[in-house]
Amino acid sequence: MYNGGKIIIGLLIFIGFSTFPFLFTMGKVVPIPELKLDTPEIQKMVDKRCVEPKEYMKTEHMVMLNTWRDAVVRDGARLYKARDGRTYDMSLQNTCMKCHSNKKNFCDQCHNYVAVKPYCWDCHIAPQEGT
Amino acid sequence: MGILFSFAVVVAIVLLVFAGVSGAGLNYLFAVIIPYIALLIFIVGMVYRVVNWGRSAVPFKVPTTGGQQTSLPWIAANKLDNPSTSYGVIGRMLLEVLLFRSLFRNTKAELHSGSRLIYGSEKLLWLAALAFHYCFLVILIRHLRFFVVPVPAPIEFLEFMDSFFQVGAPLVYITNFLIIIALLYLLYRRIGMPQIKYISLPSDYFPLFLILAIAISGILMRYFDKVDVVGVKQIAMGLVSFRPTIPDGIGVIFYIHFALVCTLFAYFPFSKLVHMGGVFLSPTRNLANNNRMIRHVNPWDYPIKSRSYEDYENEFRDKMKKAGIPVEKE
Amino acid sequence: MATKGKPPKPEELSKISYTPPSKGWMDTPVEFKPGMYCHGTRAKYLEAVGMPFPRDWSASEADWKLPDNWKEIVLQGIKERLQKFRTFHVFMDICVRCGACADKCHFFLGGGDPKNMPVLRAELLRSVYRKYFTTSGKILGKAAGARELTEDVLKELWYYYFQCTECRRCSLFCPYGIDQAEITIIGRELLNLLGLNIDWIMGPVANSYRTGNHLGLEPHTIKANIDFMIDDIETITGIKVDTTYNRKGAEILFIGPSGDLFGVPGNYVTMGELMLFHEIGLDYTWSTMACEGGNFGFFTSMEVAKKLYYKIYSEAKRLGVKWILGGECGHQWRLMNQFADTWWGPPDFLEEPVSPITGTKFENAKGSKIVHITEFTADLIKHGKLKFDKSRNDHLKITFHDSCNTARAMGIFEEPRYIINSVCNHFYEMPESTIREKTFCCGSGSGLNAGENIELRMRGGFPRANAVKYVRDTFGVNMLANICAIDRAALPTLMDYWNPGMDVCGVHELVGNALVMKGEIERTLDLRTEPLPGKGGTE
Amino acid sequence: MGINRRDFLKIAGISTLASIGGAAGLTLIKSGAIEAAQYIDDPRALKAKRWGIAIDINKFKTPEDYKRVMNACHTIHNVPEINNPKEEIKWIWTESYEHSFSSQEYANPYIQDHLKKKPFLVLCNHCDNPPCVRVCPTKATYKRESDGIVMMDMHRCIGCRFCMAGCPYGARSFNWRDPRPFIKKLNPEFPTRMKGVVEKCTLCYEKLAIGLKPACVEASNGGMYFGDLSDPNSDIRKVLASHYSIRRKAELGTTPCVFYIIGGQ
Amino acid sequence: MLETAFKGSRIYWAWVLFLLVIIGIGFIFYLRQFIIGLGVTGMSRDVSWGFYISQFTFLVGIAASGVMVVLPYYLHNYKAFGKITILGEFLAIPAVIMCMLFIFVDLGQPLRVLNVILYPTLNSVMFYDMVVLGGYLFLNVLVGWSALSSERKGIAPPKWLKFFIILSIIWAPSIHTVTAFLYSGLPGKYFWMSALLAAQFLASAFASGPSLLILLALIVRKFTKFDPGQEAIQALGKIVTYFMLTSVFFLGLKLFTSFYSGIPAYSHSIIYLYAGLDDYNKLVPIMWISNILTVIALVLLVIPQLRKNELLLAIASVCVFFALWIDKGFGLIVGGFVPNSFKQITEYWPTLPEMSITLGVWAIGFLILTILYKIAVSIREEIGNVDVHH
Repeated sequence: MYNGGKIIIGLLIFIGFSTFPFLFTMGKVVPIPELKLDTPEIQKMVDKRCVEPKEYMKTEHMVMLNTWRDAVVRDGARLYKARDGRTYDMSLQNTCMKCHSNKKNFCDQCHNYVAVKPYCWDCHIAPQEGT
Repeated sequence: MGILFSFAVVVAIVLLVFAGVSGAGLNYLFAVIIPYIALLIFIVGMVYRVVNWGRSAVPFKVPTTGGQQTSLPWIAANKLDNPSTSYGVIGRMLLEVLLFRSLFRNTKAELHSGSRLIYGSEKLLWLAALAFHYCFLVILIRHLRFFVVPVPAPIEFLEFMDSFFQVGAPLVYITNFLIIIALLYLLYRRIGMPQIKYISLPSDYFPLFLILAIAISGILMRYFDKVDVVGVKQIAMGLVSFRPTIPDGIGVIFYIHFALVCTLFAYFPFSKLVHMGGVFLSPTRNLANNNRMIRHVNPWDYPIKSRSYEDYENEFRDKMKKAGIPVEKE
Repeated sequence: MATKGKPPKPEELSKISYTPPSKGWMDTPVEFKPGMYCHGTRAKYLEAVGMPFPRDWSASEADWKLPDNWKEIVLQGIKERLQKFRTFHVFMDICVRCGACADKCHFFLGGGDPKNMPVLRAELLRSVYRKYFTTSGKILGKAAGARELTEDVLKELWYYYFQCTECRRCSLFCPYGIDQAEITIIGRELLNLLGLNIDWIMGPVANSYRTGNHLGLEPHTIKANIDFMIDDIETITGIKVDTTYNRKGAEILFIGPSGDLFGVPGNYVTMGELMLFHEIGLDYTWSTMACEGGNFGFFTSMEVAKKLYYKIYSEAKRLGVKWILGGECGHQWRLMNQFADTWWGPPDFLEEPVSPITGTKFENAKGSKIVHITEFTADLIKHGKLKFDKSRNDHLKITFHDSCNTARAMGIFEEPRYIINSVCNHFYEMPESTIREKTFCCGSGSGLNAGENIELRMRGGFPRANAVKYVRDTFGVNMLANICAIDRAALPTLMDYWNPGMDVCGVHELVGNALVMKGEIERTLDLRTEPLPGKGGTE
Repeated sequence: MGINRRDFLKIAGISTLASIGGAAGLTLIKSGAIEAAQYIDDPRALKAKRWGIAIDINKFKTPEDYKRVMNACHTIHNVPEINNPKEEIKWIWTESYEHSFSSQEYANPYIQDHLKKKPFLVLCNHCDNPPCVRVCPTKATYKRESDGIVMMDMHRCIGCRFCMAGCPYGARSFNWRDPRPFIKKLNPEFPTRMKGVVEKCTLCYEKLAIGLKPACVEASNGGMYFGDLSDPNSDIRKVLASHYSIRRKAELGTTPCVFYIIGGQ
Repeated sequence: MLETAFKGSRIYWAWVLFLLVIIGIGFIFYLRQFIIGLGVTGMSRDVSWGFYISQFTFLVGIAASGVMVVLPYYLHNYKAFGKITILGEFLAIPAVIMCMLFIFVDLGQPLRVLNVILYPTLNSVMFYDMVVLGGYLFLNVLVGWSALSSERKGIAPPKWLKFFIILSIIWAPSIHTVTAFLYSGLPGKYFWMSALLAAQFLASAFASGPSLLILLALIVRKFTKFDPGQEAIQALGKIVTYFMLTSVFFLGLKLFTSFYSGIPAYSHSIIYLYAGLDDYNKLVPIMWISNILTVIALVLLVIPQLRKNELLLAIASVCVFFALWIDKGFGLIVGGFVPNSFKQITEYWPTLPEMSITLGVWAIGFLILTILYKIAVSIREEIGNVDVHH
């Protein structure tokens, strides 16, 4: 190879970039976030159901919170009728976080895992936690 | 024809993945096997291509000079467009690779009122190319949040900057917008400008459609047909830690997006996209214009016999002598 | 045979459409248009330098008398060159067809033939490369932009690779620096493997091999020509300048283009140089063998080019000079700047060039020991060693044409401008996009200055002529200065065609005009022995 | 292969979109959109066409009377207590007669002494014709069509402070910095605000929604009347009909809905 | 054309570097403001707009004043402005960009700035201000750039450009009128609530903008080979004279109505600014500096012999510019908030971070201005519109 030194350095940089995640992880087992549902409020529930099915909540909770806030603040609506017919107070602090009073072990688990930093908590108050 | 063909290929890939995942349940194939293969092809392929270029000799130092040469001390040389030192060359290459300096120079010729050639400034291609490449880079780096734990602060910062304007939930990325606009402009050039259409090959349309499809499927996945992001990250982390897992219930749109990305990676080394590596090896840009200062050696140089002076004098000696021109042999 | 005839009228020729046809280029076979190509080379020229397949053939005939294994030869040639030239190898692979180069080529701008867009001219060869040397091309064929190498394709290559003057303007604008000149050079090498050159290149090559210069001037003729100039100088200045040939022990060997020893207006450049050298008392000599810095071998193959350049350093060595001074010539400087040292260096028998008059060390030439004459003269002027009467050039309104090679393979922009501004009062630049590194070719470079391809030349020179026309109409410019012998040969024709009345000159003609020489008579004539307006002569 | 028709349509839509980037196919994708019908009002909610407040200043006798009202509001709404007057945030507070009724016709130097010395509770007037709403470029502050409350949507506020310039009552406060450190005790049921947004009294819209009266009214021990101004039979209308009351800067045409009862029956 | 901005003399690069340093300092302070909040400024609950918004107001005027050279040239074919027109258009561009930046740095939640577009609010003057400023920026970029590139190519500007030129002429007063409406329609802000405000704004704009243009033209002439022409500069001098007089006249009108009517609310702010109110007088000294500068300027401008002297004209221009900058770029906004709704006084003075950010924005504006002027001048030099001597 001609100018081999420079080319090899360049290629090493290229390989380093393209395999960065592999090098960063080095084959470590990365724990999968585990959501704790063991809050007193949830324990008390006979039928341990969220507002909407888990699958829906997983992907749509941020949209739901967004639409809730507009509904509450702007439209003066207060209650949300879930698809199964039950109604809920539309409130992050007073509905969601009443059950999921373990923000660290619930919200933060996934949010940290996928590096999503919602700005909800700039205003909304997270429940007091022991830890 | 090239347009429709390339478009059809992209659609076919999408449908194939869809059928494979929701019909035949080939999740493992699309989420594990193909990604590994694609990455391997990408890395090995690119290394092979670059090494192959590297094995070609650089017999002559032929930089294209874009400014005043280094000559007399009182004449200001253009150190970047006509570098005579390694630093200058590095500067020139940085300008070229990071800012597309040559494209910045672009002009558009036009025959004004039938008789005058005029050259207008033409920066749109430069702008679109720059926007596209930088958006692509930012999007690529941003995606690393799925591939590393914990996510390093610089990646988080990039993500914050990209979603600087708080619009919607999940937040809208600025680069998503820009890359689509840039891609559409680049596509428009190939379809709407006769000259560019004329020179375009199927292999020019295909990457555009492919990347457009990647961008659109990504946007769809983030805002419309959402998937379980945590599950997606599990797949990604499974791949990078060589412990592949596939959680259930991840929407087919993810497999489509992922497969399109794998297609791009695997296609990369076989296509014009190798310009990513090639731009660094272009001898008209990465050499200094200092031949008269530092000798360049041709590695495959071989002896060539030319006409010697002796030969020459032998032919013309008489005439030279008659004209009073000195000769070696009287 | 293409007929040597008159091109269409300028009004006709300037009707150019840049919109390509709807039919794809691969499906459009090449059409040999008279006036757009040169005569194929005669056998004797190839034989003179020992090149393969010498035969007399004609491009306009169907049978090009190719050897049976022509295809293998070409493919083998490509394979070999991919290894030998990284430029070629990389440029075959990385083009993205962004089209930035499309409207940068003077042939495209002057003709509108889409295959003259540099990108497409390269694709002509690239498509063949893909077919035989890439996986995707082998499998996908046309979908990957690949095509078979057929005789038609070969002819197309010949037609279009002799419609490129290797000016490198496309390379400047290419985001990857893809240089069509490099591709054209390789393309022509491949064609030369089959003996497919043009007469107008091979003739000068053969001449150059034998006599040292393209024109085939024999030593005594060179001296006679220069003597003639010396007489003229005496008429004009009253001074008898002196010069020497093949003088051993001279400090400097001067090598210019042979065109300046023979034709008009090149001879005025030589006169200017003779006067300058006399005035400063330079210890220099001519070499009758190395009397040509230009090298048409470069338009043939690297090997031939190298062969023809042997004389440069060998003559310098034989004569025992300290360094070499190069004259006003375009592709001579492409070679002196980028190739001479690599081919025949290192010239360690020479000394690092120092101006004997000013003591300036030419640091930028310390390796190859070849200094450009405008570098040399600009330095003299800067040090106040020359006295000028600028008013002798007052009847001229001058613009300067940068030659492609000195522009984009060297970057000599300020030196000639500094000289011009020192010897003239009226200097005007052409539009910014047509000068310096963005300069346009004269349309006749790289050996295409023939007679039978006059339409091609007028078309290729159109962008240059158009810019000249602009300064003529806007500022009344009447003189087109340059530092290239091909320019001085090609531009007068081009100007006559597009901008009648525009004169062409070399920079050192202007120097000679303005130079105030010790002991000269009051000048009434310019170097062309025409009366100087307002200088006592007949108006 | 278990592809049903709907899924096929969906995927055809996605692939078309993915390939050409049109927006037309979007409707084919059934996302988890929430429908408007899913929002319902709390049956307990207090309703009116035009809420108003009347403050009977005669019933505010001791500083405690004022404090109780102000604290009630500020504690439940997490209003920070910032001592720097430049950065103060206040929803309901007191000003002197002269300052509250600064318009010419009321600055009567010979007015009854007790009025001159008496602090007046001031808060957002929930004007019928609110200039702050008129000027807001994002509808972050807006008048609720249903009951006339001048609302703040702190999620949308960009912090341009045009409303502060527009409000002739000085009812609006801006968060010049993060308010949290200045809140002594957080009410976990109500959010705080973030730096850079404007805030003010929202007439306890969150309490009305569950059938409760505004905190200040509740804490006023009858010193404040709250009711529907559009209903001639409401308490507030009755008390206004029977007492002399004034409003702040009524001449500006903003039609404030906070009344000050200064006279007896 | 942009490429011409990358070739320049040492002075040019030193100036660019200087501006970049100022921008860098401003940016660091802005980061601080971004993290801490607008509490780093001198603004308060009572004076809730300060330096940023007053700079915005002043600069809208500078932007609008471009029309003072565009209109005579294009509508009345006043040839003397031929060379200076581009300078006027290229002054409007950075001025509008600075306006936008000043609004941006003044926002408490800059991340949400797009809400103005996402939730367009037709009853808000701010919305129209965004529209007119954006439109004006577009028009000036389009007109300036197209005209210059045609000039460079040596061809007549495209025909459709005429439409946009006329539009920009109509548009120019609108930007300042709408800006005046931001203030003059607010109930209870007696200092601003006047039908005259828009007219006052325009008058002061057409004095301050051309005075800046005079200074810029003189600087361009000194540092480059491009001469905008003595006649053009003198004509601008006359424009400044007339509008400065108008401006002072309007101030007189305002003083009359405010004081003769005897309605205290109308005079409080004026008294505060020029004499101090209830022992509060922080702004009095600079307001009087403004008055003195105005008097000096008027003396130099009104007497033709003095005005014709370019040095004196330059001094007068400096006086006009700073007099109006103090008046409009400071006093006007602060005065509107003093006294507050409760007739109390909170005083305002910008803090160091606030001033640094303000300087940073000005530096961005000057950088853009420098680049645009460099392009315009380089192209003029290139096409030989000016004499080039080597």
